Amino acid sequence: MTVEVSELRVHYRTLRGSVQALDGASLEVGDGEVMGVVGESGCGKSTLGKSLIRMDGRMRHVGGSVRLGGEELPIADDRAMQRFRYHEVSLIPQYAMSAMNPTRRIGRMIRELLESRGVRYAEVRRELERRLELVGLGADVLKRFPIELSGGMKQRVVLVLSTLRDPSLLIADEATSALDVANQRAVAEALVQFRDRGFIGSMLFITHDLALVAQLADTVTVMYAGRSAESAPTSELLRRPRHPYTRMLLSAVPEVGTTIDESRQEGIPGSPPALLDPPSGCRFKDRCPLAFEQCATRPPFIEVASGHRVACWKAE
Amino acid sequence: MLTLDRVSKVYRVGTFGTQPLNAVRDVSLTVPPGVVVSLIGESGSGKSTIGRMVLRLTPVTSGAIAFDGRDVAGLSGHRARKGYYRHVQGVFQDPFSSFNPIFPVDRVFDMLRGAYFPGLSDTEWRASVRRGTERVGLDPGQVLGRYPHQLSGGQLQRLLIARALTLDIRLLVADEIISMLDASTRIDVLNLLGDLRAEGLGILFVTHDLALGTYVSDTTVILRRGAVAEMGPTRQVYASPRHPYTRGLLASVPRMHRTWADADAELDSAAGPCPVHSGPGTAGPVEVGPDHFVGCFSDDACPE
Amino acid sequence: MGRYLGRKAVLYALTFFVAVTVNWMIPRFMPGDPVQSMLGRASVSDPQARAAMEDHYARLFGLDVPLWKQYLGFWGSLFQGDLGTSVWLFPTPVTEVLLDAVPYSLVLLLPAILLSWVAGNRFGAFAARSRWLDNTALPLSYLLTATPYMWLGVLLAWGLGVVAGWFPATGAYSFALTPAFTWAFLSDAFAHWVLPFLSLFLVAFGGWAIGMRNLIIYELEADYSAYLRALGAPRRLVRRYAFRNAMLPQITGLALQLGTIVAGSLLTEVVFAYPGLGSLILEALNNRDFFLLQGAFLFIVIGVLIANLVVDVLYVVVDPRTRIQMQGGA
Amino acid sequence: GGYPRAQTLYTSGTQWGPPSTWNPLAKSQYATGTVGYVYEPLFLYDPMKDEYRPWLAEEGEWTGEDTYSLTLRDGIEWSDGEAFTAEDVAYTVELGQIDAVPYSNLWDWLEGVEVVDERELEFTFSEPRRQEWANWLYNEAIVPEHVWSERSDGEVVDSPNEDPVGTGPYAYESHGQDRMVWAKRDGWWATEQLDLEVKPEYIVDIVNSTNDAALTMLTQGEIDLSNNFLPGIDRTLESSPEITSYYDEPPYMLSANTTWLVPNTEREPMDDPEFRRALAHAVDPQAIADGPYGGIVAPADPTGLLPAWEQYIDQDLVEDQGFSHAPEEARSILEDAGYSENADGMFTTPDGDPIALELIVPSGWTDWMEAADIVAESAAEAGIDLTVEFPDDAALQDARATGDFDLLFNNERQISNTPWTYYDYMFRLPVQEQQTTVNFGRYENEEAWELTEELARVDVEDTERTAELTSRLQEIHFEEMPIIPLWYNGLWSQVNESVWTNWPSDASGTPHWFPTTWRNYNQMGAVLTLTEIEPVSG
Amino acid sequence: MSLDTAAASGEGQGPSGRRGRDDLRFALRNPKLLAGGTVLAVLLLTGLVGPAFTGGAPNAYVGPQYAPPSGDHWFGTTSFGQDVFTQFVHGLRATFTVGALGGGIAWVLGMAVGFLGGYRGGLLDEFLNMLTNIVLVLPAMVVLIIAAAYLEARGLLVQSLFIGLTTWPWAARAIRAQTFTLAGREFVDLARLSGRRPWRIILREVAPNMYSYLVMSFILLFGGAVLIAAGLDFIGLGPTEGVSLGLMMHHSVAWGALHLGTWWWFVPPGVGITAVVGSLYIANVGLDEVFNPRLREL
Ligand SMILES: Nc1ncnc2c1ncn2[C@@H]1O[C@H](COP(=O)(O)OP(=O)(O)OP(=O)(O)O)[C@@H](O)[C@H]1O
Ligand SMILES: Nc1ncnc2c1ncn2[C@@H]1O[C@H](COP(=O)(O)OP(=O)(O)OP(=O)(O)O)[C@@H](O)[C@H]1O
Ligand SMILES: [Mg+2]
Ligand SMILES: [Mg+2]
Repeated sequence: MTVEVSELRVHYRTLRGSVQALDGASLEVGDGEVMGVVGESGCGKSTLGKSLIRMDGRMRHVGGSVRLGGEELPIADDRAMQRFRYHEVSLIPQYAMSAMNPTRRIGRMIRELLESRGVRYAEVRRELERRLELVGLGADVLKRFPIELSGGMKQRVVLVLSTLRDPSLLIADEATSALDVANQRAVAEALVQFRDRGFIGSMLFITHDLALVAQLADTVTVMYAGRSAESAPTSELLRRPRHPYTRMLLSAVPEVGTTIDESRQEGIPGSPPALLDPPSGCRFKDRCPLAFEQCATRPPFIEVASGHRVACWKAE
Repeated sequence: MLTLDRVSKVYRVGTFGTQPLNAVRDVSLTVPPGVVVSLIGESGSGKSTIGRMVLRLTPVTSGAIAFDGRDVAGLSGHRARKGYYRHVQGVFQDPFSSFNPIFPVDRVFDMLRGAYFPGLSDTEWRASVRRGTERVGLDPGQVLGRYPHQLSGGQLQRLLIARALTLDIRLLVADEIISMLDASTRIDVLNLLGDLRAEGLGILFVTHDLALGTYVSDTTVILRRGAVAEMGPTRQVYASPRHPYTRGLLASVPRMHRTWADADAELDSAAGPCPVHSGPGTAGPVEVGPDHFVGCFSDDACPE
Repeated sequence: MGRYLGRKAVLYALTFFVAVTVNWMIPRFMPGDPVQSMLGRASVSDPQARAAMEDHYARLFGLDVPLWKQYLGFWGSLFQGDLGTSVWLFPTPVTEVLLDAVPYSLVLLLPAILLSWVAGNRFGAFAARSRWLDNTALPLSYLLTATPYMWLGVLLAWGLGVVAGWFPATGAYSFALTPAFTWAFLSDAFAHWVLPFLSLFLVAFGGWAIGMRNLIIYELEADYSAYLRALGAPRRLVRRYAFRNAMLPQITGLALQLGTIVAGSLLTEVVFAYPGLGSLILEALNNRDFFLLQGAFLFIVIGVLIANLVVDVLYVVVDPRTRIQMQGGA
Repeated sequence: GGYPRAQTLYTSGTQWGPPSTWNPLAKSQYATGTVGYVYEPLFLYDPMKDEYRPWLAEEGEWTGEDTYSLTLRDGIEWSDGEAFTAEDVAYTVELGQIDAVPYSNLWDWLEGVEVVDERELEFTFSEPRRQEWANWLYNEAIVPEHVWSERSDGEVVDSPNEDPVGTGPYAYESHGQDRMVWAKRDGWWATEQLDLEVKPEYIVDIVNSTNDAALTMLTQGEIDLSNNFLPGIDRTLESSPEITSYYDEPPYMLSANTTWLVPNTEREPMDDPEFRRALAHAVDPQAIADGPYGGIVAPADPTGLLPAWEQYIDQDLVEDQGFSHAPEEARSILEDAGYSENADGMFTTPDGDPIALELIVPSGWTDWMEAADIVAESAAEAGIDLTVEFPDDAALQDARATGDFDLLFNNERQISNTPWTYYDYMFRLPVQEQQTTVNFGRYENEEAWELTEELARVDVEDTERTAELTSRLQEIHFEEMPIIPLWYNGLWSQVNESVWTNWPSDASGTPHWFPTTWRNYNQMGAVLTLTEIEPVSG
Repeated sequence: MSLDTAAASGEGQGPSGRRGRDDLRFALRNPKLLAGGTVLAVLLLTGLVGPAFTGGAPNAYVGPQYAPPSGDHWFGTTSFGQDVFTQFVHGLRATFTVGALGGGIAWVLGMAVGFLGGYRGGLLDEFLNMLTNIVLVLPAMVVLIIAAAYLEARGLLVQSLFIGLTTWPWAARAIRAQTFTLAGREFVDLARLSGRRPWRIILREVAPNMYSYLVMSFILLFGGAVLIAAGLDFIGLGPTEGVSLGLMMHHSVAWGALHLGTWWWFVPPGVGITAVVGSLYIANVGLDEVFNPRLREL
């Protein structure tokens, strides 16, 4: 099912005022598509992910909407969202290492979770074991405690558990960041495989690793300071980035094998704006080499080529 | 300048320290001036332990670490240690926890003053701190006097390097100094390291990220379970990795312009037998090319 | 697991050794002479007759040999379960005196400890449920833990005992009864038990409630709770998990608090003239009966150590983390 | 099974720990009533009438200067059915040969005992200490030879004697942590021979936990007779009609012993009789009786002799030389003796040294602690600098025994058949390194000690000679003031009459025995109280 | 009071957050801290200046016996005619003294052992840990009863000392754990690399980072010391001279106040202790909420 996030604005309440962590994020994920969401730390990636499934007490939905297969998700209404969670929208958290109750055997925890959501464990048991096998785990992990598994195994168990109800939308927030490269690859490939087999509808793959996105995402959304900056099919984005931020971000990532002596790469000068009281207009303007007067107004997030949207006055 | 000769580290863990844990095994390497040596390996492979041993934060179990030919472990007494730290300094992974959160960032400088520059007047000292800060590309007015949480990770890491530069250091141990940073700031810090190298600083650069390892380093050391799997000039190790472990690592690194499947295919072609056991059968790594050493394939591909 | 428990056992053995040694030392290096105090009560006025008796008893209690011999002898007889003879209740062996008193203390302590633990934990978990509850229940619990055991005892004895007359305020059972398995006796013993139990229970209850409340908040913020909630698990399940996990530190807490509660029970027994170890210790003190005092102390220490060991074992059983770490896994 | 309330007497105030021995020789330990209820002495001494009541003995008589002959009652049986004979008495006396037996000093002046026949014995003395002998005769209980002779010397003293076989009206029923229960026994000899019958079927003696608990139980009718010291009892006595004591007005209680202020006569300036006399005039016992005691004790006679010895108090002497609270008098005594006041109005010694005395009282003995404060205050009034210290009891006992103190309170001597016990305490010589029972002030006066020794030898019937000697002793006391009598401690005794009535009181028509269960008081007739009380519902 | 809880909640001090100022702001808004602090301050003030106002010795007989509270004697009088209020005020002072001294001694010991063990690690740590555990398992109160029973002179100081000597372990344990994590932090390594001496590092780098935690330990130790002292006093093992709230209870019960219905004699000391300790505890939760962001918004 397609997911449409339009102009989503979610703020954090703090003593010092509201942090405008998400202030006009838009994206569209087609059915069966994996969308990578990238951006600097603090640009609101996790906030976006959380907003789509469960907002915590300090988050406030200020505006914008989320549609899942045409139906509006009641993201601000904790109770109404309950119906969608897990069955429709699911999550692989970054903290997979600690996502499972440390004192319950994994199988039992899964059973209790499923039954509390009205699913008979016995009915899905076989499927569960099959999927575990798909990610290279034996059924015996169900009899173990989380602490008995390595990080990569835990991440995979969480992957299987989160997708067991075949959710239409899966949010994977930094799902592989804590793993070493070999495990990262295994989990990422498993995710793609699950999508291919139809266990997962669409997927938002949140990460700060552009190279990883390049490996598995169909489309990419680049976020900056709570807003979508650019969104395009992966190869398009890598080859023809339109937003100056995207371009600078790409040029700051050295490829394996390049050395400083061959090609010195440069970072983005300055740092992202504080979201407590962000500047008006384009939020990137202070760091942007192309900035001009018009940047004082907020650039719209418009389509500049098929499936390629950019929020920049200078992007053609 | 810095040489490690068959250095091993055994941690004692478990009840009453009864269980030995071989964190580092027989590692030998050198860091000459103006050279960046990267230590690369997965989590727990002993990278940090090596760094800490060089910094004398952890005692060596066996083997010798020498700086300018003087045994580092033999430096006894507060004075000798102070003398060592004048030339050898470290920067660590987490910029936030490298600063005492409740004091302004200047404190990292001030700590040095007491030990190394007791004679300096306030103005002289402030000037030297400013100079150091500017040298790492920071605006002293913007960073000094601030609290750690008010600065970005990149700024903090640079401050820490600046701190080290206040002394006349010749060797910097950089332990994963970029892994907590954003892509865009990483490159700045790496560039800074490159500049320092050009000024003749020797750097022991610890990382688990291969892509970044290649960017600055001259020599790459791939560690596996505490032992050297492969070691050689960076270019060569990446171009023709001999150890299956190195190859596996390279194949798993996500790259922007090449898929995993392609990488697998490419790397598969370069396979070969364990040079240690097919060759002279010594215990240590075997030289397979100019300055290119490969350790025993151990466990998976090697009978041993 | 074996190694972990082995380590614990070594610790407890050492503790026991230290306890015994300290226990042996204190009375011997402090003023006061048990024989004198024993004879102080005998109305023997003639100095010579008294001197003869002193000799006799000093020999009897083994106080006439060098200290190191006394110390070794102390260990020797300890291993034979012989804690010496009570001075105050001469010639009853200390062990016998203690065994007579211990049931009373246990009857008071065990329910108080266990019930307060269970109820306090439940209440604490319950209080963490809402802000309002939290803001009322929490200060109350704090006041309860801040209440000195004996004062609560005094208040209860006065309010419910003397003024209201609902419960007898002293003793373990009516003097008109002899212990027997009859309804009359049991209900009477129960009525006597209520107030001392209550004062122990309430104070401990407050402590557990607070502990649980803090822990459960901590657990509810833990990653696994967040994950469960994100997957739409009902509050009930999340709370159940949080509660269960919060119980684990409370188990260790139980071991740590045992000493305090035992001390509290001593005070309570004194207030209610309940014939347990507390009353015994007080009397032993007043009568300089250092054999009895040592015995009582050892009894308590051994009790606390055993309880600790039980808790330790229990902990290993209920918390897979410790168990697996001990097997050298993960 | 239970003990029917109407037939059971509940007592408390004697047993301070679970009953642990029923051995009458374990004088400090034996369960309340072991002597009196089970074991009985040869005579009872009634201090109210100063009269000896033949008990197991039928009569006793000094047949010569150094010989005493004793006749036993006929037809007394031990509770196991064996006959009570002269052998038992001789055996009991012989036990004194064992060092650890409390009356081992008997054999210092007793030479031998001879069984004449079943009921007759003859005692020969190396030194006929008649008062002390009388004391022995009523104080010590006779034990059955047929049971005890099987025991070793050690066992005689240390055996708990769990199954006591006695001649008395009660038998062991049961005991627990907090109680001792006696049951009435059939076939007590006195029922037949003296027409005496103890009324309670059961006596439950309650182990004291605290006086407070006893007070609660007394007012709730759970205790019939409480011999606890119950502070504030005066208020209860006034407000609750069912709770009574011997007198119905202050001091409510009979007197049991005297509390003295004991100066250490080895220390300056307490070595000066004048100073001690001044001190005696300085203290204010009335304030103590009214203050901390709320009137339940009475200030002592200047002689300190208990009311029971009233006949021996030389009133003229008291009139003449006695003392009372008179700070001015105290000052003038001091001035006359060469002491002088310093700038603060405090006295210094004739040598000009400052005087700073310390009165020690065991910590926790609240009434005494309060009393000590009063003493300090009144001493200050008379210009004597006196501070109060509350060391731990054990520490105090050490200090007391070794003479390492200035002043302390003491009340070691109870009421007895003779003022000899009183003066024995005051004047006993020689002073030893450790003074554990008597003469803590280490006062040395050969004359007084000789008089005391002589008093010991006077026949108890010879009241005239006794009075003569005591009068002389009182004179020395007043002149030298080795101890300063303060107040009479009560024979704490309060009863709740809701179950048992006809308790001893000073009213006419009531019995006049001591209403107490304290040790050694049964021998003074307290046991007879049990034959007098009446159940309310009966 | 569960100590583990404190340990568990104390650990959440990340380097993030705008510490100092924020803390103050939270502190001023925290009702628990305010309420606890106010009660405590009032009591402390009463204990400090009260004796000067009530005048006279606490044990002096100043009035009628058994007088119920009235204008003359706010809290009534004892069975001796002592003014309960005067005693109460002096007792409060003693209570604070014992708390501060006993708690303080335990605190210092706990810190010494905790810092040393946590920072140095190794055999020394093993040993200290062992010691800590031993003292921890021994029931402090019982040890104190035994020790106090044999003490010749019992005063506030000795009592505090003994309490301090027996109650430090849990603080040491908690401080050790904290130190252990902090000592692993990189700024400590950096301080080492800066040629600092261990004790300076502990005092200047490690300790300031746990100040909230140290404050809370002190509070808990203070409260514990007060309660233990009250317990000892109550069974008659308190200071042999002077007044304390525990001794007041002891005397009131010993002199039959319970039965005689002179509630004004035994209620105030208990209320005093409960108020002191309770307000401390409640202020402590307040502090915890202030210092520990996790608890802030709940
Ligand atoms: N609970 C909160 N209260 C206040 N501000 C918050 C909270 N959580 C996040 N923020 C702020 O909201 C912004 C977005 O945070 P978010 O976690 O979504 O970033 P992110 O893109 O996921 O970053 P990272 O890559 O570091 O995970 C940040 O500026 C962050 O400081
Ligand atoms: N102080 C210590 N005591 C015991 N074992 C230790 C200690 N420090 C490290 N180790 C162990 O030594 C091994 C090597 O650790 P080290 O920190 O050097 O690894 P690393 O390569 O730096 O890993 P990472 O990438 O996670 O930082 C690990 O197994 C680790 O658990
Ligand atoms: Mg994030
Ligand atoms: Mg590391």
